[in-house]
Amino acid sequence: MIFSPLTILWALPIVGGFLALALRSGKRAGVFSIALSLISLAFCALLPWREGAALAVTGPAWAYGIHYALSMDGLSWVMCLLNAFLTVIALVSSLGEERSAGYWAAFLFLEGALMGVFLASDLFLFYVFWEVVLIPMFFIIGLWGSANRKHAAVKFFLFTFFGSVLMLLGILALVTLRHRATGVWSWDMQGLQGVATGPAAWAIFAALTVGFGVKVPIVPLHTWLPDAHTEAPAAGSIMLAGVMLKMGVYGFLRIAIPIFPHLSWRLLPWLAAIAAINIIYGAFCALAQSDLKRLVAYSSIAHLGFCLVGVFSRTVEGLAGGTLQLINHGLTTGALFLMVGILYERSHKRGIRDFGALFGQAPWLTFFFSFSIMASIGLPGLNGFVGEFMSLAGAARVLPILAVAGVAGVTLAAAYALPAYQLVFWGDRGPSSVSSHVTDLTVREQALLWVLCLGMLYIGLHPSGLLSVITPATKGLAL
Amino acid sequence: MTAVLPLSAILIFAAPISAVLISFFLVRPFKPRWTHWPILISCAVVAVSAVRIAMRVYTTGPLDVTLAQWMVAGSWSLSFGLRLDGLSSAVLAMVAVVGALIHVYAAGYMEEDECMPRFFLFFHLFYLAMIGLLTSNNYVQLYLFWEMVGMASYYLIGFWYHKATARRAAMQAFLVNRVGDFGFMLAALLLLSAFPGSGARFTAVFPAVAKAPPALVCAIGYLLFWAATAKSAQFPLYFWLPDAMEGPTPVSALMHAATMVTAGIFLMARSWPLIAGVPHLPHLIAWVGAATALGAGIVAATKTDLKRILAYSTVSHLGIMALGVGLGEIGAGIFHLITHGFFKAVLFLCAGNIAHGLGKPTATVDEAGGLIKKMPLTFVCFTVAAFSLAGIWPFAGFYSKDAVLDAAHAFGPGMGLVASAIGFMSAFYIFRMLFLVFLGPRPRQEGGEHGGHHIHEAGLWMGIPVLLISIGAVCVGWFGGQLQSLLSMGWMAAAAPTVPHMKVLEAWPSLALAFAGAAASYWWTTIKPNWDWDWREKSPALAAVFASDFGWKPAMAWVAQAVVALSNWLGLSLDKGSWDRLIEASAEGAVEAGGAGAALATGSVNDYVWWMAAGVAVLLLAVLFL
Amino acid sequence: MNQAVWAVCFALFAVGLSLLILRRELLVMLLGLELMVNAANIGVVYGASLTGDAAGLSAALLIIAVAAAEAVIGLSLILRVYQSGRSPESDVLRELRG
Amino acid sequence: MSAAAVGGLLAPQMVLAAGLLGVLGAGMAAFSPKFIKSLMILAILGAFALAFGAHPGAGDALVGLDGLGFSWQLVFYAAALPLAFLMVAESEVAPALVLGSLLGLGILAVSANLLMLFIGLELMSLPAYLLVARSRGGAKTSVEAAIKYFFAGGAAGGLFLLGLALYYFTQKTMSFAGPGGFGAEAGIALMGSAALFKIGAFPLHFWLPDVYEASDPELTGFLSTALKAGGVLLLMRLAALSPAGAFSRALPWFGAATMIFGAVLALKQERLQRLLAYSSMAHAGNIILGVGAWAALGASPAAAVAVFFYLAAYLFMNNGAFSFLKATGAKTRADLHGLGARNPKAAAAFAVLLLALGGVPPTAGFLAKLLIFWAAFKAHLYIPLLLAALGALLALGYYLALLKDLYFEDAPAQAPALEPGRGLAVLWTCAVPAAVLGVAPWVLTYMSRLLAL
Repeated sequence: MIFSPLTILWALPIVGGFLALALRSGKRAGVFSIALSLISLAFCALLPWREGAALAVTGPAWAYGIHYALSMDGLSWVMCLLNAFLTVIALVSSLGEERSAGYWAAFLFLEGALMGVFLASDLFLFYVFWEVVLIPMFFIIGLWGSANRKHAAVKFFLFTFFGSVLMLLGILALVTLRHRATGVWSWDMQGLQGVATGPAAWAIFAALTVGFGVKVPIVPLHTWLPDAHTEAPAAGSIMLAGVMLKMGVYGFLRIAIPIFPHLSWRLLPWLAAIAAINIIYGAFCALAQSDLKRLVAYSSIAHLGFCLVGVFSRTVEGLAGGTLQLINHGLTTGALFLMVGILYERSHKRGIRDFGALFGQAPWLTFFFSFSIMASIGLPGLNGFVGEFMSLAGAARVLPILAVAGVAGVTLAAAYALPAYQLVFWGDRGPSSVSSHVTDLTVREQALLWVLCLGMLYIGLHPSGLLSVITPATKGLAL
Repeated sequence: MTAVLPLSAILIFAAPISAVLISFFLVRPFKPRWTHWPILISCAVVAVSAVRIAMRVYTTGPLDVTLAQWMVAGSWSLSFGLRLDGLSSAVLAMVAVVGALIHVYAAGYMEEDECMPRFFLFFHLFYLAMIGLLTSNNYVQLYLFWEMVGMASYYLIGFWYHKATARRAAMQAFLVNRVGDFGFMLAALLLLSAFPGSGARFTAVFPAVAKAPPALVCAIGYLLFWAATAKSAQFPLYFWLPDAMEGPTPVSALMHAATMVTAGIFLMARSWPLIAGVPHLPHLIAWVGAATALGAGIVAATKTDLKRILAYSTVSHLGIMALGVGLGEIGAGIFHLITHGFFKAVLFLCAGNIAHGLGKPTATVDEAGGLIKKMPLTFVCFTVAAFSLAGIWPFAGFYSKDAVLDAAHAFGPGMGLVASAIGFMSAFYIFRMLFLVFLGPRPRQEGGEHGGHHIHEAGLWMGIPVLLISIGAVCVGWFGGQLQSLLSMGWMAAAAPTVPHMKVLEAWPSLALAFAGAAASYWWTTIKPNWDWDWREKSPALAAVFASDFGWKPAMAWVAQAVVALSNWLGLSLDKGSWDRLIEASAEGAVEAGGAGAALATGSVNDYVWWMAAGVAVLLLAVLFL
Repeated sequence: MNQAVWAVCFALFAVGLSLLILRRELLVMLLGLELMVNAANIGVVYGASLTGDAAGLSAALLIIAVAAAEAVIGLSLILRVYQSGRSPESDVLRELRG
Repeated sequence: MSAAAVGGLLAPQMVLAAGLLGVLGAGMAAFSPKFIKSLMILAILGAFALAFGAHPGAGDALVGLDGLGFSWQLVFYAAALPLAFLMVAESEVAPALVLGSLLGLGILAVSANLLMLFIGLELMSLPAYLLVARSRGGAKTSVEAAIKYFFAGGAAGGLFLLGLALYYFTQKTMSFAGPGGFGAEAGIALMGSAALFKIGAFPLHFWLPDVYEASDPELTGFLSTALKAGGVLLLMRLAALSPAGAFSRALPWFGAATMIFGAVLALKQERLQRLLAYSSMAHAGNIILGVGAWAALGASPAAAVAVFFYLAAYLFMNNGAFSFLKATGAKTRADLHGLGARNPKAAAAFAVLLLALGGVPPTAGFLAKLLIFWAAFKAHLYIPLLLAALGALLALGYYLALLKDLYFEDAPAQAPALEPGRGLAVLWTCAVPAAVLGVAPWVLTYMSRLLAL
């Protein structure tokens, strides 16, 4: 029935969000929100889901075949877990500043909506959650962001809405075509395979690709991302990069590819080109940035390209690796945004050249930053490598040229990440440096980063734990 | 699985890992000055274990075990494993022993540096990475340690991060290695698709080479060589190595002698069963090696910074090793790798002692001169190593280097000519260095007498390791036969490698060339004491050619600038300036269109009715024609 | 006959519409409005007379009543414009626009 | 059918008429304005209750009640309630005018004949002209707006009559069941232009921003929901005369043009009522597209759920938005700056409404747009559909801009004094359904049952 653990999983944070608002005082709301996010993390981790959608909810039919239907498989579970985990990180990282109750509530709403996206098995429900995600993020950027936040918030919302509208049209078309073929109105994600043929299939797939692609984001639909990331508060960036970008790839995995298994395979050269361009273009753009946050943002574009490579390769290892890379990117980029946020909080600067020689006074910050940077550029033994390597291994099997592009991206990653790292943490303190304002990490921040970095190391050396959860859910898509 | 592992195989990993963890978490926070103790103990354990492993392999044969799953997806999987065969245990023994002694040296060298704990942690990580690299049983795991070596070297080269040159060198080293890693990673990926189900394990890959798609195998071979050119500093990617001198001297010694640069040669030897079958590749390796060896040898003769001379000498000798491997003389190549590890370590440590004695972080020949009286022990060690490097009987270098050069002579007259030049240049530059530093001082040299500084020998920490390694630089060459039998243990290609036994009388042409080189350098350093300074002043153009490595360094700088320019164009001009601008402009355009459209609403009701009439007209037209 | 009646009907309607579009004096525009309504009414009456449809004729009467009500409201609005001290011309009433 | 049965059909209209007489009488008897207002509210509530309990039936030649009329009647009366509650009534005039206009709408709902439609149209419009003229205490601009409204509306009425004459002449009847043909098509087109005028379709809309801007906010809410719903009903009746005719097929294009024009024009408006006026054009475009799709799919009343739901959702959203303007006294976008902090409750409700107007899930506006798009898709109206998607994007642009004003902009140093009126209760009453109706699709099942009555 409706009141199943899965409902609680998404509803708990949303109800919590309202309660946090009702608490009014920012301090109390903060403590409450963190407690709630921890509970939902524990709840998610302990959910007794089993392979084969053992946990599923289907409510009564509403109208036109719309159901309240949720289900959880390995893919959903890892995404939900990532979401719950990064929410905890984001919230705890926000403790350093005075925040109003609305701030905490917004993150809980965001968490709940994201859970819904990863749980929904009805297209209507999926779309509703997909869009609801935008609302708290819009306020997070617009209310608690930095200088250019207003513009960035509106741009973020409009840009992603553009993709969503196209996606909605695609979904509508699918549902209508199924009705034409079978006489049944249903918004179920299952059973849509083959309802669209010919030009309709092409058009629908294109619409879905744009819809999911804006979120990923795929080049050239990416320009909202650097602005949104740059202006969002650190915790917002963590959620944005850590979880929200994953919605796009999740959409490909959950909807676009299962519904169009053959078409997406025939389009492999084009999709692969998109992914390859993402990797290379993202890396080059990151190389040109002088703002730390923008740099990490562009690096996200490149990293998500690896996920796409793996997913589009449609091999068992590629799909698993691409999905794992979603988690990896969440941890790594989450940590990086967290630290850039810490730098910004202390110095109110983000420019790479605003800093210098931070090593001397902030050794722990330096340690964690270099650790995360190394994970980010795919140093084997850490998480980033596993995801990238498996994705590219899939690619190498089906389209070796794609692997070439991917490996070139790995190479370029070092070229953009290390100079930035060096300029900030090594080197001289320039005349305009604000390094003297930067103090080393507090115990709270250290604890967060230890968790993140140990996670990176764990996945890097023992990814099979997560992979054994992901693979059964994704291998059905392999050809 | 672990049951079959001998204790020493466990210890080569367990000791360094636990030492690093203990030092980082327990010792460093409380007694930072003691950070090196767990690490030194670990070095001793590793050195002993490595020797034991070599003995074990020598007597009982190779060991190849898969220890744990790494990445698994369905039937696709990669695992962690250990391969201790002749090749790995031989190199491992040298790396472990030389590396351990360099650790001891570093304990003295870094005594007064306040960042000593950080140094030792990375230093030991570097060592650990090299051990892992040598003992991997599959390509992907090898790649893991390959990258880890690069990472550790990055932090060590940039150890003195406040120095701009150190930062630049660290970055260059890492990035150039990454460019090489492009080849390795791609090769590993292609391996996995060319040999499905192999898990990239050597034992699964090599027997199947003949059955795999030839085009893929060919690509893999060339890519692996590309990777090796970066790590082992071969043309075209050699140029990071001379700059990597910016780190502390023990780092240079470890990097040049025992770890890092030998990895590429090791990779080629390891992959020989695959590379041997790729058309033209072995010859390419040989020629690249020869060209690198000769070019770097010439440049080494023009350098004045002591460590730089040695750095180019390393590049040159790596070229010799590559030449050996390329000619199919894997045994000779690996033999040279091992002997080179010893004598190069001595040379670097001596250079460190000289700089230390002069009270400077680095020294040039201008600052030295006539040190024979003030640093006699260093002089002796340096001389031994220089003889070894020059390939003079009965020192170690003679047996290995001349074996390679002999093979080159056998290959053909062209290669033979190049090999002769290499032999001559090796002797020339190392004796030039020896004479310039220890004889004299010449009129242009300070002879260390600056600011009333008292020149002295280094302490025991720095002296004893040099002495011990010097013994190796003398003797290791005598064990070629044993090496040959060791290498044949678990050798995966058809023909076991041979280590040619050089006889002093048969090798007279090489010896003659070496002596000629030594004599020439005596002529131009001591008989004509000012020549080394004069030619530079007389022909600056020529000096510039050498200083730019025959123009290769500016070319590479141009490439780097081109990448930066391209990224600026893409990331700032195209992405932000054009594309994003266009998107924003479309939104602004819509708003402006709204402003312009507002002019239609004139406020006059007559106009409103006119518009209505127009609308009705459209409707009526639709009725007429639709 | 049909054509003649409809020609008159359309012509009157067009004249009314033209007054509405071209003239600025509100009273003249009101005149045009009445002209339009009555021109249309001619069509109704003619249609009803052809078939002798009583419903049609009563419809015409109703339309006349509605037109009268409309005229009253129009005049009262024009009066309001007078009272606010503005001349009753559409050119004056252009404060709202854009 | 007996006269009594017809009378039963007309019960809500009779209540309204009685209320109208009662209000006038009470006014002459000098009852307090408060009492008069209560009488009006009572009449509207009574009409709503009776309309809700009515049993649709065929009626006679002039009136009849089908599912469409039944459902729309509910919208009409419900949409009048915010105005009834919020309006300032100093005498009996304004309440009487409101009741008169509502009576016209009620007649429209039960019309089974073109003449009745005309009478309903005129009766709903004429009081509206006067209500506009009386807005803001009879300000100059209000009179100006009324004049424009009157002349443009008069012209529309004339066009309707000309179409009626043509239709009658060629079909020999004023009922909905003519034989069709070119004369009928032309007549429908002319009459339909009056309906398009009422809805505010491009290019017959130019009166609309002026009128919406110059009226009291609550009146604008009424005009943009109740009267617009009347126009939509008129349009649907006319389109149903010839569902495959030229007029019906032209509708999607008018809809697309209207929504793009409205959305673009709204983007640069500074005055809130004018902005919302153009935004209501954008919504009107969606509705017209929905009607076009409905006609293309056969124009059966039961299939009108999309349009009905849109109107119902729009009723809450727009009345809510205008009651926010009433409650806070905000007139320009600059007035909104910092309101999120100064007046968090009203701002939160307005934010919900803005998201709903923008069509963001889970609000009612989302489901409304979804249904329209879906209907258009089913009717193969692909290009208008894409234009509608573009329109939705443009529309979101100005709603987000308002959200930005509300929350992200700081209040200016000396904030202009606003004149807050009542309306918070109405605001929240509108905001809650607008927020949740989007994830309550079972409402649709209920609606289609109503429409099929």
